[in-house]
Order: sequence, then structure tokens, then C-alpha cells
Amino acid sequence: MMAIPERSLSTIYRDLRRIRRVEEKIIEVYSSDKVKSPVHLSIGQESVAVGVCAALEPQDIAFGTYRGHALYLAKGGDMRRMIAELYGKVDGCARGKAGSMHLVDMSVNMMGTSAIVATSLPLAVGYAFALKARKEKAIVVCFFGEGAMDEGVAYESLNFAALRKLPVLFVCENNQYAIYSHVRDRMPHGDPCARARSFNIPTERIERGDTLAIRDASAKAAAAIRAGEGPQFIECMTYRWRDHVGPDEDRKWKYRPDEELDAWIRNDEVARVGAMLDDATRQRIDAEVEAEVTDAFAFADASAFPGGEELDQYVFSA
Amino acid sequence: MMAIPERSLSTIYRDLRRIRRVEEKIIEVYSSDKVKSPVHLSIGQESVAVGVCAALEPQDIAFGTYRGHALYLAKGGDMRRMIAELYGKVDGCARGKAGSMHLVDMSVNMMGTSAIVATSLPLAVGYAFALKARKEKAIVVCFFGEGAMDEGVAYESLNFAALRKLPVLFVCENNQYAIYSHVRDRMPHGDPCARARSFNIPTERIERGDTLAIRDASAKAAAAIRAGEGPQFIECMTYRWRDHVGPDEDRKWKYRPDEELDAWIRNDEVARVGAMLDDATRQRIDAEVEAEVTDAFAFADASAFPGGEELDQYVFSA
Amino acid sequence: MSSAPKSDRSLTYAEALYEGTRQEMERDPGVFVFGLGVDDARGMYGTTLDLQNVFGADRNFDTPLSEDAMTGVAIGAALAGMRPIHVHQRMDFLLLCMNQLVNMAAKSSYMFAGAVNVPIVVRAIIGRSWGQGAQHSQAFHSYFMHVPGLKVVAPSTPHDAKGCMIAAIRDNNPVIFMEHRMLYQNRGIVPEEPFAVTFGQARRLTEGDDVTIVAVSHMVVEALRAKHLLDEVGIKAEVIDPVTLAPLDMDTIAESVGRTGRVLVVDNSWTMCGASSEIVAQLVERLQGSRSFRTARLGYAPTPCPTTKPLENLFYPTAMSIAQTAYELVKGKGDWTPAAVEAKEIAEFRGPF
Amino acid sequence: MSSAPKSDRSLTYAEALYEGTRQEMERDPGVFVFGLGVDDARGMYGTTLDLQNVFGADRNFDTPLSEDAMTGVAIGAALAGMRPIHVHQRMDFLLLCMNQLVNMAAKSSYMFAGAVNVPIVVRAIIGRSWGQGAQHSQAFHSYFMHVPGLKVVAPSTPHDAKGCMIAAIRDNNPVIFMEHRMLYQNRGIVPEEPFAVTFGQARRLTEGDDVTIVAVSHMVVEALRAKHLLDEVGIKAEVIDPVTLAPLDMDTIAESVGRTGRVLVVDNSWTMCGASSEIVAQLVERLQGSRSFRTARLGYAPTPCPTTKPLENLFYPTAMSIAQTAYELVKGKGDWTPAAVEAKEIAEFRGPF
Ligand SMILES: Cc1ncc(C[n+]2csc(CCOP(=O)(O)OP(=O)(O)O)c2C)c(N)n1
Ligand SMILES: Cc1ncc(C[n+]2csc(CCOP(=O)(O)OP(=O)(O)O)c2C)c(N)n1
Ligand SMILES: [Mg+2]
Ligand SMILES: [Mg+2]
Repeated sequence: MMAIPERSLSTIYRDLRRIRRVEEKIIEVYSSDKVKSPVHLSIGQESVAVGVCAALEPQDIAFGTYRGHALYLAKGGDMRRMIAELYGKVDGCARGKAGSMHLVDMSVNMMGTSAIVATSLPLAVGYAFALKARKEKAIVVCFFGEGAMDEGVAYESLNFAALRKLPVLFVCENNQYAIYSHVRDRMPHGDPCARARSFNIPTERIERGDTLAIRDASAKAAAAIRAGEGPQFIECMTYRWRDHVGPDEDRKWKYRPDEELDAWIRNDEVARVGAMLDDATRQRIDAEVEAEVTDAFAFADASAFPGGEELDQYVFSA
Repeated sequence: MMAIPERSLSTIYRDLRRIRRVEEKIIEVYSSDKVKSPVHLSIGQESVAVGVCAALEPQDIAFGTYRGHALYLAKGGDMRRMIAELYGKVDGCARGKAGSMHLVDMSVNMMGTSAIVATSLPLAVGYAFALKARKEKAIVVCFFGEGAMDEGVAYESLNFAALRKLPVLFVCENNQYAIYSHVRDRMPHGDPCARARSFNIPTERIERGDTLAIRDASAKAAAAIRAGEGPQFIECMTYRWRDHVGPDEDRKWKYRPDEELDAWIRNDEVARVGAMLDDATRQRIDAEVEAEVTDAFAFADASAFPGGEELDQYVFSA
Repeated sequence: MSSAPKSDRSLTYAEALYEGTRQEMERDPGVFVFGLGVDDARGMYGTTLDLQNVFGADRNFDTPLSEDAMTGVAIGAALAGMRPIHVHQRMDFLLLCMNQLVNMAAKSSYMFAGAVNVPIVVRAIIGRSWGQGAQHSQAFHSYFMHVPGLKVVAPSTPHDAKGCMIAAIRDNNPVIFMEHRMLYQNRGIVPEEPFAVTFGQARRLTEGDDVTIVAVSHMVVEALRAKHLLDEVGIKAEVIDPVTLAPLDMDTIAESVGRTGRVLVVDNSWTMCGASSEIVAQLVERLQGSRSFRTARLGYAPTPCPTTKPLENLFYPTAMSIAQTAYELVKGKGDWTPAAVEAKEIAEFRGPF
Repeated sequence: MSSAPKSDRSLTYAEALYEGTRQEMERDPGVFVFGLGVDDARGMYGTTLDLQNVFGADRNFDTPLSEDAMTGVAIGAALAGMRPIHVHQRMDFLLLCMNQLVNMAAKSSYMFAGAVNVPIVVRAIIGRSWGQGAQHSQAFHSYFMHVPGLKVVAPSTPHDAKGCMIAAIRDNNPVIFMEHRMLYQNRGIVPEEPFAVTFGQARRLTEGDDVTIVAVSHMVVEALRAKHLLDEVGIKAEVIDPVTLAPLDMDTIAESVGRTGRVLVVDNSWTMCGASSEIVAQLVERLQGSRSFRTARLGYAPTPCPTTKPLENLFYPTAMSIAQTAYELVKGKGDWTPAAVEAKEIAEFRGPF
């Protein structure tokens, strides 16, 4: 593992904590129906987005999915505009047109996310093609669930990225489930890395959600990509604590063993990384995060709904 | 290599020869415009269909592509109805509605072929699903060019076949080109087998078009499939002597080295297998094949074109 | 096969789908139901709940996220003589398998001159409400109507849901079976014994001589609400539910418009090159020279579907916009504003999805 | 940007496409052309020939057979500010990338409230002649017209081929660019300097007060032949080429039909839920109450495309069927049979593909 300067550790903790707390707050408000749209929570999976983004430069480009709160925040997206978007307000990152599933913040190179599984892989590859054609230094990172590895377009995308040696880091967030379907019921052996390697793409699998291990693997992969070696693939084992969609716990659906969930909850990265900081630092960060979260929801509350005249805006770009 | 009874060798030679001669005859008549539709010739590639089909039982099901003459004949399809189909006549295997690209002969379990690359893989898998569900003994064989391995649906199909351990033999006819595009310009390493293996499917690659080696590999694979071991994948290296489509040679397009083509022409399986027979046997077969081919074209010539009332027949099944 | 609805037992739309499917699975061992999530504890809004317990995992099973190949698998199994029902949680996902549906399923019978047929049922659920946004709210029936060789059904009542399901399963051709999330809780009389709804027969749901309203899928519910609003101002609307879109029963529609001289077509998708264009075009072709009529169309606003509620409310036709448009067809631009009626199934819907 | 065609230089349709593409590639380094076979020795009917020599392999390249991902790659590159032109040898292959085109390209600007745009050009060639059969002959413009957020163009002349190509490349939105194989050899006057055709402006190609014929893509050529046949019996046909289908210039079409009182729409696809339905429906909406008119539609026969020539000949509208139908619109069912005219580009076409 690389040496971690203290500052970076506290940044990492802050990001983990921000995501956790903002989603806990979403759970709290969800029953009020202020968020009139599906939310796919990242609670339990924060370390993937945070670990990977800790290895990126600001000019790097991120593509993600409908389960996008964690990535949006880890990449530097504006929390106020995220909550306003969930509330369907004009100050949302897409003026209410997008909702939780389609967050975007171009000012930090957070590309808009898609609710169709696996669609962002080829987009990421295309963006990487452009970067390489223009000889830019930035790289593209593409996050997707292991479910995306069921879709044919994922293989077409890996193939083209490898063929053209494009600067793209594939990040497979393997939480083992696609909705209520276990990966073993969808892949004859649950090994996305083996598949990526058969396309000549180097891979690394990080087993238990360790934020710093994810950061280090990402840093290594990013360095290779920046050196012109072409795409890399990392698989991050992780776990979703809540239901596939919505704010609830989902033990009642009995599609996964309680013990499996419990073990991952005990393996909480937010707590684990927090414990690496001294108490004072952690408490300061926690307090700052609370303030930020409270402010974001207040901001969203205060923002207006879009007027009817916005319905047909942006169908086309001028 | 397994022991080959003489009869089976002459059958194999006859099939190779029938395909070769019928296609040579198509080349001859093509300039007359009797075949008013694209033909994708198998000349040079006969050994793949013949070798694989020599390992099949009549009840086994074959799926193929628009480059389907060889398979149609090797699987036992009716030559007369094939030529009548190319001529667009009512006695064609699909009454002229199909043409060369969509041959079908259900009486020998030759499924209708498709002109959209890779579309038949999932169909073959679906058919195999049905066979397994009904506990039938037959297996499905699915032929496709290496170009199909560029398409995402191929991976989805391999995945599902492996997941459900379905009785299907995938046969990748690797003639190294998709139209004028070399496999190295489409796959970062030209190894379809490695990809299939990453889906937990056993593979075998047969290097130089050897009919008997193909037959033996297919027989082994078919036996494993019949034993319930699930899908198998074989890759047969082969070479197309003529242009991608149409009757012509294609040296003028300069997309492949003359020496490469010449080497494969020297490596002619029709001649090589023929030479394994005694002269008398071979000459008898050759004469019979000539007669069959002549008869098939005469049959097609004599057949009528469909009347206009056939236009809207079979849009729906009753 | 058809039987009159003599019972007065009521079922929800979801229950009716379940019952029809289950009865056919009992009758024919070749029928199976597969697709993402069809065997999970929520059972596709209840429409597939417990099928796996009853019929086993070979006849009701979850799949990988591979819409394209899974559609091919359905076709392949159908070629082998089975009768697959492939379920999609959102109709939007059909965009991933257009190639298999249009190039393969729709063409096989014809290309091979009847040597094969492709008896598949593709269930596609239209998403709506609870902020589905641009990618989870679309309906693509016009895509399938466009292509010869496919049938398209869009039942709006529990009765027709069951009868169409049974007919679709028994049909020897590919049938696109459109459902709408906002219909699942609707109740209606459904006979218990199996029965098939005849494709290509529209239903006149109300009688009226002032204006014909043809509505598709969930829009039938809104059109019926609109009819009540119109009653209040003395306008008698004849609401027609085509039930099946391919084949499309233009006889019934044209007869009605021949009488009323006015038609409003309300689609559950965009109007451009949609079912509403086709219905209007065919009406012109049939009635020209014999009967002139006035027409209007309603459908999705010509934008992607926005997520935020205030804009989403403007995106869809409503009982009010339907009533208002029908009113204007009859009376010309007027100053009537229909009372607000609540679409319960929408207002009361809570996510999380 | 637009310039009057002052030169009298003539080019083929294929050469015009090439020239427009090349000029834009010279102007803007972000433009690149990719797709199966675009760099091979045949150069996509000459439309891409030698671009690789001129601009290098980064700006003109072949791809794996991965229509879905390659469409995503185009979108991704466009999000990064480039202007990809993605070429498909057959429009049928677009069925493989409907998800990317409809769910992604069409929606991005809207979903993200203008934060991004997707300036891609998707060239799709309609196959015809030489026994293409059911899977290599289709046209799906209505699919793209249906969906807000996409533009659809279908130039029929060399002039418009060049001008639309330049306009499509410069457009900040996804443009589906329909070409027809039977148009490539047509010659016409094309200005040498770059110029853009304005989208949403139909062309009246001939003037006439008896009947309006609106024709799409290659059907424009057949409609012009039909016009000459109609001349012989004293019927003056006004032939309109919409040039772009989305946006669609209904003003020009409605003005013409307002004059002629008769309209025949000839599409290059099936009529059901197609461009012809939409045009007729909009005409009704616009002209009702002010002008009655008679209408007819022609398009592909309602079957998959058969391979054998005698049936294929019945599948497509021809100059004769167009003339006959227009004649009957004007004179009612009569006993006129137009003389047979040969469609040279079809009769003379020899494969092998
Ligand atoms: C193409 C497509 N098919 C199906 C769905 C429905 N769906 C939404 S999320 C999901 C599960 C995806 O699982 P995974 O990729 O592992 O991501 P996770 O939700 O676990 O983060 C499914 C099947 C979809 N959105 N898109
Ligand atoms: C989905 C699709 N994309 C493109 C094409 C155009 N096309 C026809 S044949 C062909 C080459 C296929 O190569 P391969 O699979 O290796 O088969 P081969 O022709 O070499 O037998 C291509 C690209 C097609 N028919 N279908
Ligand atoms: Mg997952
Ligand atoms: Mg090949």
C-alpha cells in the first residue's frame, strides 16, 4: 500500500461520511414524498467511488449509473444541487429534469448518469477515444455494477477499448446482486476479471471494500493508463445495505442471507477509516458534514419548482 | 484421430465435392443474372461444415449464416431446392422468398439462416434450452464467422448457454476476415477460444481446416454435450477463396496478401480428402456429383416463378 | 374458445394476468415465463408470483441482464415448439432487442415460407409515475405496429388482460403484450374459466353521438374520466378501446366516427408517427368522399419525459386535457374548463420505483 | 452559411456526400468517419474513398462488428466535443443500436438540461435491388421521427446530399442521415464551395394544381417519373420532397394540398405508423374546416421484403403505381394504365451485393 498523507486520509473520510450522511438524510425525508422519484442508495458501497476518485485528477472524466449519489459527491459534485435535483427543483443540477438517476455536474467532469444498465461503458470508451485523439492527459473512469457484465455491450466496449488502447479505467462495483438476483445465477462463474482479461485488459480485484486498497489499485491502474498502456479493469467487491431501490431495508424479501449483510455492516468502511483519524479531527469533520448536509436540504427546500415553460426546453441543443 | 471407416470417408469426400462443384457452377451461371441476389460462397471453407456435420446425428439441429450453402448441403439439405431458391423459384426451399442468404430445410433440421451477423447464436441457445427442458437427446450446432465474436450478443449467448449447461456446440468459422477487415483489426488478440473459456466453456481450435480433425473434435465435443456437460466451443481456422460476396476472385482489392490466399489454395481439403480415396471410388463420386449438380440447375431452370398472389403469404402463421 | 363473462367475480388487472398465464401453463407444458425478476418475491407486480413454486424453476426463471440474447433464446425455444413468455420490467428495454424482434421474430415465418413459426409473447410494462424520467417511461407500440409479422396488444381492463394473455400465448406469431403500471390495481369482472379475446376487435366502452374518443392502454382510463366531465356539459362521448393495435379494428372506429363526425385519438406515447397518426390516416382513407369529420390527437408532450412532478404532469394527457380537447372539437374554442379530477392510481402511487 | 448553387458543376449523389464530408473534415479537426468498411477499397460506394489517406487512420477507420457499442462510442466522443459520423451499410443494422440512439443520444441534452450535447451523424444506407431480402432492405425513419431529440434527413438529390451532410455535421444534435443505394449514381448540380441545407424546408420539385405527391428518399425519383406519366394524361402533379423528416416542413406540404385538394404520400417504408401516416394526420389537423382534400398513401407492401424479383417488384411502389394512384385521386377509378417506365438505377443494378 502506498503511503497516505494525513490530509488525504481526512479528505477520504470526509467524502465517505458525506455520502453516508446525505443518504441517511434522504432515507429520513423520503416518507415525506419530497423526493418523488426512485433513489438507489449507495450506503455500504461508499468506499468504491471514494477510493477510486481519490486516485483521480480533477480533469479526469467520470461516468456512472443511476446508483450515482456516491460517485457524484466523490467526484466533487455540488451537494446542494444534488438534493435540489432529487426534489425536482430548478436549482437541481439538471433543473429537475433528471432526478436521482441522472445526476450531472460538468464543472467537475461528472458526466450525466444513465438508468439503462451498461449504457455508459461505450460512452466512456468514446470519450477516451476523443481524449487520445486529442492527446489530452486526462483519463476516463467508468463505474458500473456487476450486472452490466451480463450485457453484450460491455464486451463490445472492452474490446474496442483494448483494440485502440484507450485511456479508460473500468470499475466494476460488484455488490453481488442485480436487484434480487445473485451474480452466481447470472454468470456461470462470478469472475468479471477473467472475462476482461480475455480481452487483453489487465485486471485487479479488491476483496472487501477497503477504501485505501481501492485507492491504491486505482492509482496504479491510472498510472498505467496515463503511461499509454491502454485500458485497465478493477473489480471492487462491495455490498448494498439497503433495498435495490428506495430507502428501506430489505431483509423481508429474503433473497440474501441476513448473515451476509450483517458481516458487511460490521465491515463498515466509514467507521473503519474514521477510526484511523484522531478523535478531534473526526469530530470536526463530522460536524462540518452535518452542517453541509443540513444546508443542502434547506437549499433544496427553498428552491422553486420549474415553471411549465421549462417543459420543452433543451429537447434540442442550439 | 479416431479410426475412419472407408464409407464415412467417401461420404465426407462426396459432401466436400458437392459443395465445391455446386458453387463453381453458381460462379458460372452468375453472370447470366439468373441468381438475382447476393451469394456468399463457401469455396475454401467446405471442410468446416462437412467435418462438423460428419459428427452429428440426423436429429441434431443446425443454425448457420448467410454463408450457408456448405452447411445446408452438409446437413443434408436438398440441392435442387437450394438452387431453385437462388433462382427465386416456387420450388425453392422457401418458394423464392429467402434467396441464398436464408436457406432452410426443416426436414433435415437445417434451420433457416440469417443475414444479420451473430443473430443465430441466441436462437441456437434457445433451441438447446427447449431440447434440455424436454430431455431430448439431440444437440444444437451453431455456425458463425469470427466476425460474430465482435457482437455483444455472442457473449450474452455464451453466458446463458454456460449458465444453464445447454446442449449446444458453438462452431466459430475463423476465416480471419469480416468482409475486408482482418480479425487483428477487430480483436486485440485474435483468440475467440480464450474468450469462450472465460465463460467456462471448453474450447478447441483446429488449425488448418483439416476435415477429419474437425470431425474428430466435433465428435468429442458432441459426446461431451450429450453427456450433459454443457456447451462446447470449437474454432476452425479456414479461408475464403473468393470475394466476401459474389462470384469473383478479389485479389484486386488488396486487403489480404496473395501468398496467404495461395497457401490456403494449396491446402485444398477437397483435393486432400479426395486423394485419400482410391481413384475408382473418387471418379465414381465425382461423376455422381456432376450429375447431381447438373440436375439441380436443370430443376431450378424448369421451376416457375411465384405468382403475385404469393406476396402476402406467410406474413403470419395460422 | 371464447366464453361470455357470466361470472361476476372481480380481479385486479395484475391478478387477471396471473390467472391467464397460470391457466395456460397448466394446459400446455411448453409455456414458460422468464425475464429479469420474474421469480423474485415481488413477482412482477404479482403477475408471476409463485409460478416457480407451482411449475418449477424450468418454467419460471430469472435471467442475466441480456435482453438481446434472451429475446433470441425465446425465439429459439419457440422454433423448437415451446411458447415462451418473456417479461420486461420496462418497455424502454425493448430497445435493446429490436434486432431480434424485428429482424428475426417478425420475419421468420415469411422468409422461410411458413417452414417455422415463432409463438412468443413479449410482455412489456410501461413505466409511469414516481419520477421515472426519460428512460423508464416510454412506450414503443408504434415500432411494432410498423413492422409486418408482429401482433401488438394493449388491454386496458382486467377482462381483456386475461383474455388477451391467453390468446397471445395460443397465437402462433410473436405478440408484443403492452401493460401499464398504472393499470395493475384496476378491478373488473373476469370469468374464472380460460377464455381468449379475439384480436382485431375494438370495444365501444360508452355510447355517444357527439364525439369519438379512441384511447390506448392507460389512456382508456383517463378517457373514461373525461367522458364523465363531458357528460356534465351535455357532450356525449363514445369511448373506444382498440384493445389490439395490430391487428387494428378500423371498422369499429370508422363506424363510430361516421356517426359522430368527430374523433379524438389519445395515445400513450408520442403522436409523431405513432398509433394516433395511423388511426387518423386510416380514417381519412376510409371516410373521404362519404363523411367529413374533425379530428384531434393527444399524446406525450414532444419532449423526453421530465422527472420533476410539475413538468411530468404536463407531459401526459389527462382526463382534463382530453375533455377540454373533445369539448373544443364539438363546440369550437370555448371558455369551458373541466373540473380537476384526480387520477387515483397516479396520485396515490408511492415508489420506491 | 448557405450559398446559392451558382456553379453548374455536376456530381453524383455519392460524390456529393464525399465532398461535403471531406470539406467539413478539412474545416473541423473534430470530425471523423467510422464504421464497418468505411476505409476499405470500395469506400462505401465511393462516399468515403481515400479519406484515410487524406486525414489519417484516426479520422477514418473501420470498426469491429459492434453496432451498439460503436454508437455509444460516437456519443461519448461527441460528449467530449468531437463530431463523429458513424456509417452503417444497411439501415437494418440500426436495430442493433436503438438503445443508444433513443435512450441516450436523443435524451442527453434534455435529461441534463443542456449541460451536454450530442452532435453525431448516423449515416444509414437503405438497401434495395439485387435480392436484398427481408433483413437488408428496411428503412426505419419513422422510428426516429417518433422520438423527440433526434433529427432525421433523407436527401434525394446530390445537391441536398452535400448540403444536408454539411448541415448535419454542424448540427449540435444527433442526426439520422438516410441514404438510398439507388440514389448514389444520380447526377445533379452541386456547388463546389461548402454550403448547408436548412433543415425543415421542403422542396417543391414540380408545380401542378391537380395533385400533390409527397415522396420520401428514393421515392422522389419514382414520383418524378410518375409526374411525366401523369403529364401525358393532362394531370399536373406537384411533387414535394420534404428533404428532412424531422423537422418536417408541413407548411409547404399543407399549402400545396390546400391548392390541389389531393395528396398522395409515397413512403420508402411501410405505411403503418410511418411517415405517410404522420403527414396525412397533420394535413387533416391543419386543413380541417378550411379545405377538404382526398388522400392516398403508398409504401412497402405490408409484408417482409421477398427476395425473388417478381415478388420484390410488387413490394415497392413504382412510377406506375404512383401515377395510377394519383390518377385515381384526380379522376376516380378509371381505366387508365400508365405505360411501363423503367427505373434504370434498379434495372441496371448488378450485385454482387
Ligand atoms: C438494460 C437494463 N435492463 C434492466 C434494467 C432494470 N434494472 C435496473 S437496475 C438493475 C440491476 C443492475 O445491477 P448491477 O448492474 O449489479 O447494479 P447495482 O444495482 O447492483 O448497483 C436492473 C436489472 C435496466 N435498468 N436496464
Ligand atoms: C449485425 C451486422 N453487422 C454488419 C453486417 C454486414 N456484414 C455482412 S457479412 C459481414 C462480415 C462477417 O464476417 P464473419 O462473421 O467473419 O463471417 P464471414 O463473412 O467471414 O463468413 C458483415 C460485416 C451484418 N450483416 N450484420
Ligand atoms: Mg450489483
Ligand atoms: Mg470471417
